[in-house]
Amino acid sequence: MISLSHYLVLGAILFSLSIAGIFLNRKNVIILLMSIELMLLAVNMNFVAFSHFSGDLAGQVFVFFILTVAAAEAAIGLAILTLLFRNRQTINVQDLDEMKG
Amino acid sequence: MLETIMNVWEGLPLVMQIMAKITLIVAPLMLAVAYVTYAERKVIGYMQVRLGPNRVGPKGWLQPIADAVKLLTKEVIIPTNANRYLFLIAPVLSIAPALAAWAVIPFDDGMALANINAGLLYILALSSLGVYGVIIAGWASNSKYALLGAMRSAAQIVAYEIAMGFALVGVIMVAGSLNLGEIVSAQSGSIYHWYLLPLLPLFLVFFISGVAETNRAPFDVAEGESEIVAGFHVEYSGMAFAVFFLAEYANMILISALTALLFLGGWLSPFQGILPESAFAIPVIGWFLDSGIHWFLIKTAFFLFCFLWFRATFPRYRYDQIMRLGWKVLIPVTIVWLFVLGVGVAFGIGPWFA
Amino acid sequence: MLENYLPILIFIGVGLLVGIIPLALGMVIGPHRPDGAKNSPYECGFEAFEDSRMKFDVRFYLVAILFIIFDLEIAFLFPWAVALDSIGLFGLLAMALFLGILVIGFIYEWKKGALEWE
Amino acid sequence: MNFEAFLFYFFSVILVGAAVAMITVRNPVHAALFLVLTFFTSAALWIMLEAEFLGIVLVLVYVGAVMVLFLFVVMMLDINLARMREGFIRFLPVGIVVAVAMVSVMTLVIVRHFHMEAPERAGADYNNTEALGQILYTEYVYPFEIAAVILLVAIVAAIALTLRRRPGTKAIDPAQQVRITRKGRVRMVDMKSEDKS
Amino acid sequence: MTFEIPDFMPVIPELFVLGMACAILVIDLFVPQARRDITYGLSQFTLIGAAVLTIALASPETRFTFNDTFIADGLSDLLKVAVYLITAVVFLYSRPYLQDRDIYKGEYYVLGLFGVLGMMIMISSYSFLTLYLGLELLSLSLYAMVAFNRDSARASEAAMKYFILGAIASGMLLYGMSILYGITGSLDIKEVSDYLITSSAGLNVPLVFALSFVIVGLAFKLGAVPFHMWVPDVYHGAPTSVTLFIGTAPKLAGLAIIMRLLVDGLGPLHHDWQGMLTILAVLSLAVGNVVAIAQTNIKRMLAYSTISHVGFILMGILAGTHEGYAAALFYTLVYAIVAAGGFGMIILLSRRGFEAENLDDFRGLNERSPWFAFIMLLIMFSMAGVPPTVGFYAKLAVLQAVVQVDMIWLAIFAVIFSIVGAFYYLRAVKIMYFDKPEDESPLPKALDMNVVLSINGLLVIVLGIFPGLLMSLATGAISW
Repeated sequence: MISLSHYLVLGAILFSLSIAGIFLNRKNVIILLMSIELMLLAVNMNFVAFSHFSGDLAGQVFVFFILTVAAAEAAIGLAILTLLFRNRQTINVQDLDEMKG
Repeated sequence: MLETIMNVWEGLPLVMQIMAKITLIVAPLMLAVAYVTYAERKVIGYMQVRLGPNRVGPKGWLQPIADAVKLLTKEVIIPTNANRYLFLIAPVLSIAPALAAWAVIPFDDGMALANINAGLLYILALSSLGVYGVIIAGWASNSKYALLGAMRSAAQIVAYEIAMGFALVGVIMVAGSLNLGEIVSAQSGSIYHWYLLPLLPLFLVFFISGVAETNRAPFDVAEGESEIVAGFHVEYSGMAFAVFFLAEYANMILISALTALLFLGGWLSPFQGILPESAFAIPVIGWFLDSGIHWFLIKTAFFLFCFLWFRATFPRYRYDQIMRLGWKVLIPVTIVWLFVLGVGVAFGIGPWFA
Repeated sequence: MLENYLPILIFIGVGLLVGIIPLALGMVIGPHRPDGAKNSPYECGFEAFEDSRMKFDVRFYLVAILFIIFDLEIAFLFPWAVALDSIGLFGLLAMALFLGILVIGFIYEWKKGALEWE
Repeated sequence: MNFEAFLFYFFSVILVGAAVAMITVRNPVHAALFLVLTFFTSAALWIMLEAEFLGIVLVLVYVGAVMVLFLFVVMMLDINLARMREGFIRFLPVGIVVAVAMVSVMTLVIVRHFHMEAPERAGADYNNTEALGQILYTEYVYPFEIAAVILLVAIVAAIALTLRRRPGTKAIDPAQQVRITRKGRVRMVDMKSEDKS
Repeated sequence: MTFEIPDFMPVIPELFVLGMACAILVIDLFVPQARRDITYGLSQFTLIGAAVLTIALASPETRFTFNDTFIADGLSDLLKVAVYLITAVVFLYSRPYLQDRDIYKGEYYVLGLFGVLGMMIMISSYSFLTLYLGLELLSLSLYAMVAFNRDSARASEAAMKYFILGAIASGMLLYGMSILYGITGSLDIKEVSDYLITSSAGLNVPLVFALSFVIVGLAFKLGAVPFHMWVPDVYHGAPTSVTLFIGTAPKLAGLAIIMRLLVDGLGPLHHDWQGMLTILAVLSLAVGNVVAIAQTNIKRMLAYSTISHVGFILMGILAGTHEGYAAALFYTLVYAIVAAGGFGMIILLSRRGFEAENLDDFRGLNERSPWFAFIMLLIMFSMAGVPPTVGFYAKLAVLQAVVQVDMIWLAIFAVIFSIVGAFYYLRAVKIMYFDKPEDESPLPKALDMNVVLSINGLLVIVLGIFPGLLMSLATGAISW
C-alpha cells in the first residue's frame, strides 16, 4: 500500500533535484527558473500528501495559493528575463559580471 | 442472447470494458471527422453554386477515403534543419487532447465514459493544451513562416481561451455544477430552460471563442494561405499533416458538442414540457420526440454546419481586429455578465429559476 | 471518485496512439526519397539564409503573461461558481472585491495600450 | 503490488525521470517540455491523492499557461546553446553528490518519523472542487483577496517592465489605412495647359 | 456550515492602503507626465492616512480576526507606523532621483504602496498562509522596482539575481512550512504553538528538520551570511532610490515575521533555533564587517554593513528574552532610520547622469556643504556605534540582552567586529573632511529633501541623547 512517506520521499527527491538543478545550471537563467518551479512542485507535493493523509483541506488551499503566487512570480521573472536579454543580449549568467565585489 | 452478451461483457476485465467503450467513441468520431471534411467541401460548394467533390464513389461519397489513402502514401518530409523529434511529436500533441476531452462528454443521460465531478474544468484544461502542438510544430520546423504562424496562432488561442473560460464560469454559476451531465439535467424542463436565452451573451461569446480557438474562418489568420502559406504546418506533409487536420476537425466537433451540451440542453428534446406526456408514448415518433442521443447529435451537427457556413460567408479578420475582439469585446462582455449573473443567482432572480 | 479517472487515463493513452499510429504508418508506407530542395524550409523559392528562429515582438510575451493572470482568475472563479449556493452573499461580495481588483488591472492594461496590436 | 501502487510507481518513475532530464538536457526547449511532463505526472499523482481540483488546475495553469510563456521565451530568445552548458560537466559530480546527500538525509528523516494511517477513500459523490469552494471564499477570504492583489501587482509589473512604445517603428494602423478616402489623398488642381510652342 | 462574518475593524488600514493604491493606479493613467506630482502627493497622503488610521485603531489588547490568521497588537502597530513613516521618507527622497533619470512614473509609487501593503500583511500575519502571501506581495513589488529603470542593464541584472535568490528562499521557507504543517496539522501559528507546547518531545527530529529549512529561507530573505550573496549585487545594481527602499522598511517586516514565526509559533523550539541563529549572527558579523572594508563603492559598502547589522538583530532575537526581542526591535528601528539617511545622502549627491556611488564621490564634502557633511558624519557614527548617537544605544541594548543570557563570548565577538567595522565608517568620514573635493559643484536639491534629510540626520543624535523614548516604545510593543 502506498503510504504517506512514499509521497514525502518523492517530494524530497524532487526538492533535491531542483537544488541540484540550480547548482548545475548556474549559468542558464531559464533552467534556473524552471528548477525553481520544480522546487515549488516538490513543496506542493508535500502539502497535498499531508492534506490527504490528515483529511484536512487547509493544505490544499495553501497549494492553490502557492500555485497562484508562483505563476505570478514566473510571469514577473520572465518579464525581467526579457528585459535583461534586451539590455544584454545574453542570459548567460557568466556574462553578467558587471558587478564584482 | 442479450443475456449472454451482458454476461460476457460483465466478465471482461475493467480495462477491456473501458477500451471497448473508448473504441465506441473514437471510431465514430474519426468517421465523423472524415465526413465533416466531405461535408465542408460539399456545403461550401453548394453555397458557391458548385458541385463539390463528385467523382469518387456515388456523389463523391468515397472522397474522404481516397484522401486518406493518398495522404498515407505520401512522403513524410522532415526538413533538414528541423528538430526531428519535436517535429514528429507536435502532431501527436495536437490530436491527443482533442480526443481525450471526449472522455467526459455525456451522449445521453448517464452515458458518459467518465462521469467526473470536475468535467468542465478537465475540458478547459485539455483545450489549453492544444496550443502545444501549434508552437512546437512552428518552432521545430525551423521555418520563418511556420514560426510566424505558430506565434500568431498561439497568441490568438490564448486570448480566446480566457473569454471561453469566463463564459464557462457563467454556465457553472447557473447550473451549480462542473459535471456536464448535471449541467444538462439542470436545463431540463422545457426549451425555455435551456441556457441559450438566459445566457445569450455568454453563448455568443462561447461559440465565437470556440471558432477562434480552432483557428477556423473567419479567424484563420494563423493559416492565412494567402499570406503565410498555411502557418505552423507549412512544413508538414503526408500523414503528419493529416494528423493536424484530424485534430482541427476533432476540435471543431468537440466545440459543437460542448455548445450543444452547455447551452442547448444536450440530449434534451426541444418538445419536452411542450408536448403532452402522451405524445412521447407513440411508438416511433414518440421515441424521436423524446429526449435522447439523437437530439444531441442533431444539435452538434447544427453547430458543425455553422462552422462551415461561417467559412463560406465571412471574409477573414485582420490580426489586430482579432486580438481586439478577443481582449476588448468578449472579455469585458463576459466580466460584466458575470457580475449580473452573480447578483441574479445570489438573490434568486432571473428566468433560470422558474 | 478515482475509478472515474481510470477511463480518462486510458483515453489519453488512446489519444496519443491515434496520433502515433497514422504517423508511423505514413512513415512506413510512404516513400522516402529525400533531396536537398525538398528538405529545405519553405521560403518562396529563396535560399534560407539563416536560422529562422528570430527574436519576436515583446508583445507576444506580454499576451502570454496576461494570459497567465487571467487563467488564474478563471481557476479562482470555478470553485466559487460551484459553491455559490452555499457561500451566500458573503461569498458573492468576496468575489466582487476580487474581480473588482482585477478589473482595475484590466483598465490599466487597456489604458496603457497593452491590448493594442499595432 | 496492487493496481494503485502500480500507478504510483509508474507516475513517480516518469516524474523523477523527467525531472532529471529537465536539469540535464542541453536544449532548453527540451528542458521545458520535460518540465511539462513532470507537471503532468504530478497532476496524476495529486488526483490519486483525491485533490482532483488541484491536479486539473496544475495542468490548466502550469501546463496550459506558465509553460507556454516559458516556451515563448525560450524559443524566441535566440539562445546560444553551446555556451549555455559550459562548465556543466565540471559541476556535475558536485551536483550529484549534493542531490544524493540531500535525498538520503531527507529520506531518512521522513521514513523514520512520518507515519499516518491512510484515510478511507472518498465516495463517488465527493466533490473536491465544491469542498474547496466552500472554504476558500469564507474562511480563507483574507488570503483570497491578497491573491487578487498579487495578481494585480503582476499585471502592473509585467506591463511596466516590458511594454514600450517604440518611436522608430514604421508600423501603420491598418484601420486608418482602410478608412482613407479620396479626399485625403488626391488634390484636384486646376492648371492651365502649358504652351508648347 | 458554521461561518461567522469576520471582524473587519482591525484590517481597515490594509483596506485603506489597498483602495488608495488601486485608485492611484487608475488616476495615474489619466495624469499627464507634467502633473506626476499628483500621484506622488496621493501616495504620501495614503501613507499618512494609514498611519492615522493605525494609530486611531490601536488599543492595548491584542485583536484577532479572520479565524485568528490576522493579529493586531502592540508590535504590529508600532512596526506598521514605522513602515509608513520610513516609506514616506523613501518616497520623498526618491522623487528627485527619479526625475533626474526620466523614470518618474506612477508605477513606482503604486508598486511601492503594494510593497507597503505586503509588509503590513506580513507584520499582522498569524498564519503561514498569510505570512507567505504578504512576503510574496512585498517581494514581487520589489523585484519590479529593482528593474524599474528599464534601460539600465545593471538594474535588470540585479533584478534577475534578486528574483532567483528570492524565489529559492521562498521555496526553502515553504518546504519547511509544509513539514511543519504535516507535523502539527495546522497552518495557524497559534495552533502550531499550542501543538508544540502540549506534544511530547519525541517529534524533535522532524521539527528540527523543518526548522532548518525555515531558518535557511528566512536567512536568505534577510541576507544573513552564508545566504547573503545577493545583497551587495542588488544594493549596487538597483536604482539608489530602490536600494533605499529595500534597505529600510522590509527589514522591519523581516523582523516581524521572525517574531511571528520563530518566537510566537516555534517558541517551544527556542533551544534549537538559538544555535542556528548564533551561527548566522557570528558569520554575518564577521563577513559583513570584514568585506565592507574592501569596498570602494559606497552602495556595496552599505550592503555589507547591512549584513553586519542583520547579525546584530539576530543576536537580539537569539537571546530569547523579552529584553532581547525589545533590543532587536529597537535595533531594527534605528537601523531603518540610519540607513534611510545614508542612502538619502547618496541621492543628495547624485544628479542626472552621475550616481555618486563611489566613496571618492564623497571626497571633500565638508568643503562643498559643511552641513550635509555633518549629517553624514552623524549617520556614519551611528552605524559604527559611536556614542552619543543612537546606534551606540542600539548596540548596547543588544549586547546587554546577550550578556544576560550568559552568552558573553558572543558579546565580546560582536564588540570586536564592531570595532573592525568602525574602521570603514570612519574612513568615509576622513574622506569627507580631510580630502580635497574632486568636483566643486554645489548640491542643488529641493527644499523638502534638504529639510527631511537634515531632520533624519539630527534624529540620530536626538534619539541618541534621549534613547529612552524609542526604547520604551519597543519594550511596550514586545511585552505581551
